[in-house]
Amino acid sequence: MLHTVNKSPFERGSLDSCLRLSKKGSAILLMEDGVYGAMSGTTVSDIVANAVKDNSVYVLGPDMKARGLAEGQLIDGIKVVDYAGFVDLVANNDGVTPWL
Amino acid sequence: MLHTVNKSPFERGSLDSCLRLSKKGSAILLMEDGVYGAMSGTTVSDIVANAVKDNSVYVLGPDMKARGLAEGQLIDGIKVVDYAGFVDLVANNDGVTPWL
Amino acid sequence: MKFGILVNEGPFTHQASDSAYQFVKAAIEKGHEVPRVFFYYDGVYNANKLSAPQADDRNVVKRWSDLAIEKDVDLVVCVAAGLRRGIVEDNLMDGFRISGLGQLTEAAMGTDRLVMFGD
Amino acid sequence: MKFGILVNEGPFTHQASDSAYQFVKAAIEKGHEVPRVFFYYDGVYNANKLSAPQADDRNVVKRWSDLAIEKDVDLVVCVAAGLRRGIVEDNLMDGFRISGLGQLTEAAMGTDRLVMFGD
Amino acid sequence: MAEYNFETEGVKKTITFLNRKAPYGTIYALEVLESVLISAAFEQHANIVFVDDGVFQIKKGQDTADLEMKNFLPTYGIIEMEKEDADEDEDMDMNWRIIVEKESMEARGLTPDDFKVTVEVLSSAELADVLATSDAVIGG
Amino acid sequence: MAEYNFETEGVKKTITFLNRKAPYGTIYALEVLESVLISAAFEQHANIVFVDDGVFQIKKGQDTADLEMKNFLPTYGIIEMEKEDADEDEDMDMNWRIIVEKESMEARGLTPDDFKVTVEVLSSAELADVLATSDAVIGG
Repeated sequence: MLHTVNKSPFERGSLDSCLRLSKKGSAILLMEDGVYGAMSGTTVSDIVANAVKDNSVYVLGPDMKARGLAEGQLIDGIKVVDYAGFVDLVANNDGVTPWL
Repeated sequence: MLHTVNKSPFERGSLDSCLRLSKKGSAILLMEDGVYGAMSGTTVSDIVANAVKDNSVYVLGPDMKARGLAEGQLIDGIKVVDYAGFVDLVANNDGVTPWL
Repeated sequence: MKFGILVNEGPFTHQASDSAYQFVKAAIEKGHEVPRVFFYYDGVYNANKLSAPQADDRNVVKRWSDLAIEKDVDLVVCVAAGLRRGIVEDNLMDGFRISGLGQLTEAAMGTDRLVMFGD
Repeated sequence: MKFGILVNEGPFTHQASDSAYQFVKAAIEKGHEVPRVFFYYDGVYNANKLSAPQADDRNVVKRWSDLAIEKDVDLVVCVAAGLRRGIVEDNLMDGFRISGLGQLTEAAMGTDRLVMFGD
Repeated sequence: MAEYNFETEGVKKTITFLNRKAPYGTIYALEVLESVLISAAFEQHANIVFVDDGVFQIKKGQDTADLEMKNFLPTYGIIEMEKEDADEDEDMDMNWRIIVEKESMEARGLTPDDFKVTVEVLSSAELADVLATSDAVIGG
Repeated sequence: MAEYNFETEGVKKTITFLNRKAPYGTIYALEVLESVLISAAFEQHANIVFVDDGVFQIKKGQDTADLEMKNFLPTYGIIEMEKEDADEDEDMDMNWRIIVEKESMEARGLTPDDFKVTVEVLSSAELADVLATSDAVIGG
């Protein structure tokens, strides 16, 4: 199952709910304002770094670039994908759960 | 200054931001989905009960009723107002800061 | 006292427009003056005269229009926000008019309180 | 593979419609099929042909319309959500059609993946 | 651009409706119900799930008269009836579940008695299994 | 229904624009800028405040080309210029402040160097004073 999270983890509970209600080994894509969750050095970085241990965490590159976030700021283990990579994630997982 | 909070404190940071950025002695009105913050027995009740000590906290009655919340469930010290009371709060404070 | 009102969300999806309407009605009933309601962002959709809600639901667009006409409230739709979203003279409900953002600044300057409703 | 798409927010205010468009474009480029995009809730505003964004901004409504025509994507606006919000045949952009919610269920049933974009 | 015709004959999927938003502040709670009901016309399996503030959608005693807004609550009664009809009709292959997440419910000081409809209360881990085995998930 | 004419001659107010939302996920960041700029035409005092995810609005290096969305960032440069013009022009009674809340900035791992415009960094308590003395607050 692919889980998509499009909300900032500083303002909304979407990422928390996603992590609570996804099984270990899930694919999680941070997109739109959700990409802020991929940054190191913030108050939510530890939660996301922990999630990386048990899941495959991705971040949508075009959304990062739009918001001025550099790949050097990413939490270790998070993979950057473009829209083509997003499409592959949808195709290669057996469904999509949106955490909007 | 009257502060209006219309977001659920379970899902959004609006109430936290309001409490952090309002001066002691402010008037705070919980309205729309913000009324859930007025309920006792929840994970956010302590924060709101604390806010009641330093501020005048109000909740919009019609929004409570719509959501099936009873006055008996309210945190002590929170006052219920209707729209006429909301109007009075706006008139009697020297401005309105919206936490939307 | 004079209140200016800012509505930033459209009808139905968010409660903002409902809350603003109930507030304006209560303010006028208490003898206050509400010279202007300014519709910004998705708030411009409140002026879409093609809106036709189900019979068992409130008609948000018509309700604003009636209030404007009966209580002489100046309902202003932001021209830039409206153009972007396709709210223009062609589909503008009676009782609304389209104008610039300066009308919001004026409402902030010329009233005792500005009250904002949004998401 | 076949993808069904659900868009729940209007243009400009939320990124959902942009994200959905970029996803659909990428999916088609990769050889997948996107037979239907269903517009629900405020998503119906994506079909408002009166939308006229500034020259330096993208034209969300026209972009969907072009995609539908060029790539043969079935763009369906929910009739009930549209009526409530005033998106009807009168202001419907080319390339969109209005139909019932059953068309969403069908898209969930008849595709390999349903991908939702919203707020 | 042309109308697309899906082959849905004999297709049976499990659609999960993931309700995470409070009622009235936004309309999502109401409009998603319409999509739940329509899936019954296609005899699809459905999980109607209430998580986070979505659990407030089915709180008893909602009275919207003062707001002049449409009350969402009666529609949940219709959904419960649809479910009961499907459960009782042996010729009907349609399995509906109405599920509340325990953690969300408890964080908000609610118990199953607070709800307008009869619900299954599942732990986060149990609900994660339900989501993982859904064919399509529609959030609201 | 009729156009209302406000008496604004000689009126000088302090309008606070309270920006709390991240850019691009929603349009609020962009459209509020238009209302900030128009207030300059009326020579009003303004506090342009960035709190919560609003601090991301002025993060350097935004590049929206891949998204085909309008880049919000250049407009902040215009606002900074308007402020500088007003500061330098002794005949102009218009005081603008561009303010970031320290707590919001630090929680997001940002420093003043990350911002496109020069900002005043205020503590929550200091910012509470600014809000409390505003004549009107417009959230975005």
